[in-house]
Amino acid sequence: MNRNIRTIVAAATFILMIAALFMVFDYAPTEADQGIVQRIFYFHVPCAWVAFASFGIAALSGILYLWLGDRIWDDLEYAAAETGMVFCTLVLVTGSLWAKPIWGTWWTWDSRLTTTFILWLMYGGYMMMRASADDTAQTARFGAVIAIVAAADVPVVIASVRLWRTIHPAVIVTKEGGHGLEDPRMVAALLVSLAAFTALYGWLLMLRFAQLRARTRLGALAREIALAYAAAGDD
Amino acid sequence: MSAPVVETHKLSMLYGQSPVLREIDFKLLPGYGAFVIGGNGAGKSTLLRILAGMAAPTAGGALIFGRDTRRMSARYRRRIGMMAHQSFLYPNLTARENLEFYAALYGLPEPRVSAETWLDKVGMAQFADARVRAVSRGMEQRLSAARALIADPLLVLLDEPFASLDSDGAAIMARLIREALDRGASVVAAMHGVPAIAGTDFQVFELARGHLGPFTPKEEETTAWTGARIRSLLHR
Amino acid sequence: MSAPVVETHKLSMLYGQSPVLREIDFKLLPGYGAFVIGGNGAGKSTLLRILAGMAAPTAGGALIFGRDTRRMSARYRRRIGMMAHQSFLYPNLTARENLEFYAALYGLPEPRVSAETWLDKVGMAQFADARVRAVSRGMEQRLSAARALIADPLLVLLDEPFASLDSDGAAIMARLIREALDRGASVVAAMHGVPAIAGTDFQVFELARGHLGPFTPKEEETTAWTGARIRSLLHR
Amino acid sequence: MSPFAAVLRKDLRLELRGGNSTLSLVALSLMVMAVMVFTQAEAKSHDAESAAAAIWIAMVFSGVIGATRVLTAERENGCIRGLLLCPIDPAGLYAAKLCAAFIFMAIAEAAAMLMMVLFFNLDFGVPLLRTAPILMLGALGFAAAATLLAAISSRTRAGDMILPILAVPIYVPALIAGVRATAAALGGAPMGAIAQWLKIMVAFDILLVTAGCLLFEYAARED
Amino acid sequence: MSPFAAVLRKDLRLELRGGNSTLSLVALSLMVMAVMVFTQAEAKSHDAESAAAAIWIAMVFSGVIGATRVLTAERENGCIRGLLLCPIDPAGLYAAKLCAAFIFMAIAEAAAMLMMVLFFNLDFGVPLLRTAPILMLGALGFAAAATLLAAISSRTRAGDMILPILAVPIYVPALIAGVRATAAALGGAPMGAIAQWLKIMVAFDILLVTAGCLLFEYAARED
Ligand code: HEM
Ligand SMILES: Nc1ncnc2c1ncn2[C@@H]1O[C@H](COP(=O)(O)OP(=O)(O)OP(=O)(O)O)[C@@H](O)[C@H]1O
Ligand SMILES: Nc1ncnc2c1ncn2[C@@H]1O[C@H](COP(=O)(O)OP(=O)(O)OP(=O)(O)O)[C@@H](O)[C@H]1O
Ligand SMILES: [Mg+2]
Ligand SMILES: [Mg+2]
Repeated sequence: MNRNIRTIVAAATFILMIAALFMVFDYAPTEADQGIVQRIFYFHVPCAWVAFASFGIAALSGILYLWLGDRIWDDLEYAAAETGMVFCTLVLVTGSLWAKPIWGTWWTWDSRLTTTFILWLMYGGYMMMRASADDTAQTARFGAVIAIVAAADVPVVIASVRLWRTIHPAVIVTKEGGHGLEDPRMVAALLVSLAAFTALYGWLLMLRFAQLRARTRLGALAREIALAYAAAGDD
Repeated sequence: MSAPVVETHKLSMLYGQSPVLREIDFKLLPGYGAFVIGGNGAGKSTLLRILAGMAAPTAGGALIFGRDTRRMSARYRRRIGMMAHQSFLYPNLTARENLEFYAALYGLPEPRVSAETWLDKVGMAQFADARVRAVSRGMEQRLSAARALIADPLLVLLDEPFASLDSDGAAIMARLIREALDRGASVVAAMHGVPAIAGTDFQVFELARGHLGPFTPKEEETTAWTGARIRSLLHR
Repeated sequence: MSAPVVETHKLSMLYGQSPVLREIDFKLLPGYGAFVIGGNGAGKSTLLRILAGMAAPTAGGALIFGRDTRRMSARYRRRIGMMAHQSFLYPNLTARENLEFYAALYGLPEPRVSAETWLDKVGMAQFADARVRAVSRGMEQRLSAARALIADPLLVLLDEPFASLDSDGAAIMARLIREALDRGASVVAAMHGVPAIAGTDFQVFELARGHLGPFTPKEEETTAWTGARIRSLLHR
Repeated sequence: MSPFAAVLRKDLRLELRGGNSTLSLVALSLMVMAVMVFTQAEAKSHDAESAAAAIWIAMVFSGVIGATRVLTAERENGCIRGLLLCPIDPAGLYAAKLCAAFIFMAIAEAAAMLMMVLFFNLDFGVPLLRTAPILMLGALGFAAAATLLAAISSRTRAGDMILPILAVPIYVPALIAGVRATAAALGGAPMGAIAQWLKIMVAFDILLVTAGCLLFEYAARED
Repeated sequence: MSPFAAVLRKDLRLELRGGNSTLSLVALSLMVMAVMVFTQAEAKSHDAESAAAAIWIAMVFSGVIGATRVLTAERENGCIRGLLLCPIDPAGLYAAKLCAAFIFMAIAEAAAMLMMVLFFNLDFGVPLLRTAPILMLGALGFAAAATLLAAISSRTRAGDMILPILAVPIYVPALIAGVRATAAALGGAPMGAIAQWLKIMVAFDILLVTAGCLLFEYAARED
């Protein structure tokens, strides 16, 4: 069943990616003053948005886990946090790649960059905690708590360009309001690659989630067996 | 007859894969006492921790006053008094301060007064102002008992109450148990084959290989602590 | 006759102003055992701590192998095995790792081997790889005994060795004491009126009001732990 | 006496008993100050910015250690278990712990400010007064985050070290705002100018405190 | 196996048991760096001075935590007493503890160096190499002091928290020297220029280590 869904999503990802590549490198016009580098934009931004969404999902499923106590939510939370981590890393990488030619440095302590880095750190901490503790209900609760609190930074990252003096552009919604993408084809390209990355994300998430589910079920089964033996009376 | 205070259904506990408690079905009525006898590692403390809501069973469940131990609200926790291996006392506070503190947390009207009375009850009045860090082990045990009983709980859980108490201490402890029962409270106490207590309002259970069964006093069990057996061993 | 292993001269200990030990004169010969019986707060642990060199007496002094406990060099500490209220075991190390560690520190040739043998001796082989944090109290007590005895000390100091042990554990403990004595080691053990041990190679002392005197078994003392007395108390 | 009061009173009492946390927090911030100053000995004049930086660094570190302290105090003899057995709601417990941590930090902060004035030879006066509320807001928010997460870190095997990794990033947005505000205030900017920063900090404080009250139960529970 | 080796091995084992501790050390110094940078984000260009400041603060912090961990590990179940009962001379014990703390700090330092390079976008090269010995000297001295003091404080009622108080006055001179030296080295000063600072540090290290070996017995003994 959900294996089929996965294959479908995988196929969709593939097609959309092809489409996105075409749109980004052929269809969309080269930006006037930045030149070819600007095309990173079409990967950079979707990655960021996907990362945000993922962390959001993590936080929500964290809440659900604490509320309902069903391990499925914990698995979803863990999967989402990890996958989000992947895309957040991509944002940092693509951003740095972009920054070098444009700003002449890989990294600067601009507020947008900083807050993004922080976001990345927090979920790094989350994963460290999960790695260092063994897989118990307690660890799951801890994870949920961290995931929920950490999500608080996402809006800050989004707002950072507006809140603080920054060299990091705000195009989609400019400080004056209204978007600053001059050419409609750019918008199209952005939307397509956004769709592509969303599909990719969905696919990865499903994979990881399924894996974690399997692990949890395995654990549950092992417990079942042990309990059965216990009931039978031999160790 | 009144509703049971403690009621477990197929209560099972695993640590990792190794079973400690196996489908224990156990019931305790108000005003009755249960002594759980078992060897080292039998699972007595684990059982008590579960009943106190300090640990969640792997399977099955335990009801305290009809409420599942996994989600006990403050109202239910209020009625339980647990004396564990650890004393839960702050080493850097004095005996009195510790009891006062817990009395306050249990919402007693007069923390100071009840602290005093309980210091008397356990024969520690004289050491009321000694830091817990500086009292002897047996004294700490007595204070730990006072801490557990200070709020007149309706369910008293005692893990090795007689451990490292001298004869007076043991007498006091026994009296406290008696009082609790007379108050209408129920008592579950974990011990090592001692004491073999008769009496209609006591059930004595044996916890072995994860099963809780009726206790069949074997001679060397009941007299384990008396000179007799140990002498024979020392002079085999 | 051979030189005494333990010899105290007017040994006195004050905590603040309150005297715990008063001019204790006490002598113990190689291969002999002494049981120090006393109530809670009598000063047993304090006495043992002094003999182990963990605490300095306020007045008077104690000689171990003719050496003042205040300045015992490694050579002398090597010969002493102390089992205190605290187990001295690292909660995050396994039972085996703990014993191995101490074996190494006591300079035993084969730490791993002696750890194994002692795990067997105290019946903990099965839990060799369990973190000490995760073993039951009685098990920790057994490990603590193994830790104290692993280096075959010539002077064995045991503080409530039988506390929170089940009957098997008590039997093991008694056997270990016996072995130590047979080895020619001397044993000082602190307890609460139990066990009343006869035998030529045992002296039983009573520590009360800071004085160490010969022990006169009173009925309720020796049977404090048996059902008899507690039953009577529970049913008065 | 309410549970909250009881716990708080107990913590403060333990503190006075020689817990010395506050003192050592002061000492820690002293070290930070020293480092900050001596690195820039003749380099450049100690301006408002570096002063602000110094004091906030001091705060973060004292916060991390303070919060850890408040919760490790409960570990001896398994006292935290004893607390959780009591019929008190976790939120109250959290509030008490938060208060204790905040008080420790606040004192440390006060000391740090004094040192700052001396080290960076600023002059006492209105600007300095303006920084006080900023720092208190900062301390509160950080205490809130650190206390909640310390409940976790004090029981994961990674131990004390995982706390800063979790607590600091969560707090950084407010931290940045705070530093900017402090710098501005020290620079003599009027209250209005720093209002926007204060807004951010207040928002964060509210967020973190509520989160703490709601989540502490799950962070502290034993099973 | 010598007692020294046994104790050290045990400490490292416990440390690793603690769950990827090295990783969290890296993260720890990363935090310090981050805080430094954020707080100074727009204050000034990130020059040698602030880099030096950052790395030394990282050191102080990791040092305090490290040394404390090494000795608080001995407090549970009164293990320290068990150790002192063993026929090992306290100097050996101290050496082992010192080693553990030093390793702990050295790892943190190495990580911090890396971070520093990235964060303050310095370029790898001779100046950077020059700082390595300075930092190691610093770490050694601090570990020596902190371990000794942690031995005292881990038994005082203050518990671990008293450590910084004691560590400050003792260590500050070496701290200053180290900070200046690092700043100079990063500034590209030749080895000769920083020699004077190094001398001070070496002197301090020798002093502290010997003091530790001699005094540890009294610091740790019970009665
Ligand atoms: C490592 C460096 C960088 C990081 C961490 C970073 C981070 C982010 C993040 C998180 C977003 C999505 C947030 C949002 O859309 O509100 C974003 C969007 C964007 N980034 Fe970056 N970025 C970096 C470098 C750059 C560079 C060098 C440029 C080009 C000069 C750039 C241009 C953009 C644009 C145009 C957007 C979308 C417009 C908008 O969000 O309003 N970024 N960046
Ligand atoms: N936290 C834990 N993790 C893993 N195993 C545990 C844990 N606590 C207890 N155990 C195991 O469960 C078993 C029962 O432990 P428990 O403390 O309940 O025994 P007990 O009956 O109280 O023994 P004692 O009389 O010595 O106190 C032991 O084998 C112990 O190793
Ligand atoms: N560190 C200390 N500081 C102050 N007083 C102490 C200290 N340790 C023990 N005491 C006091 O000394 C007396 C004897 O203590 P000790 O622990 O030796 O008694 P004990 O015989 O071992 O009792 P128990 O059988 O309960 O262990 C007690 O009154 C105790 O309060
Ligand atoms: Mg037990
Ligand atoms: Mg004692």
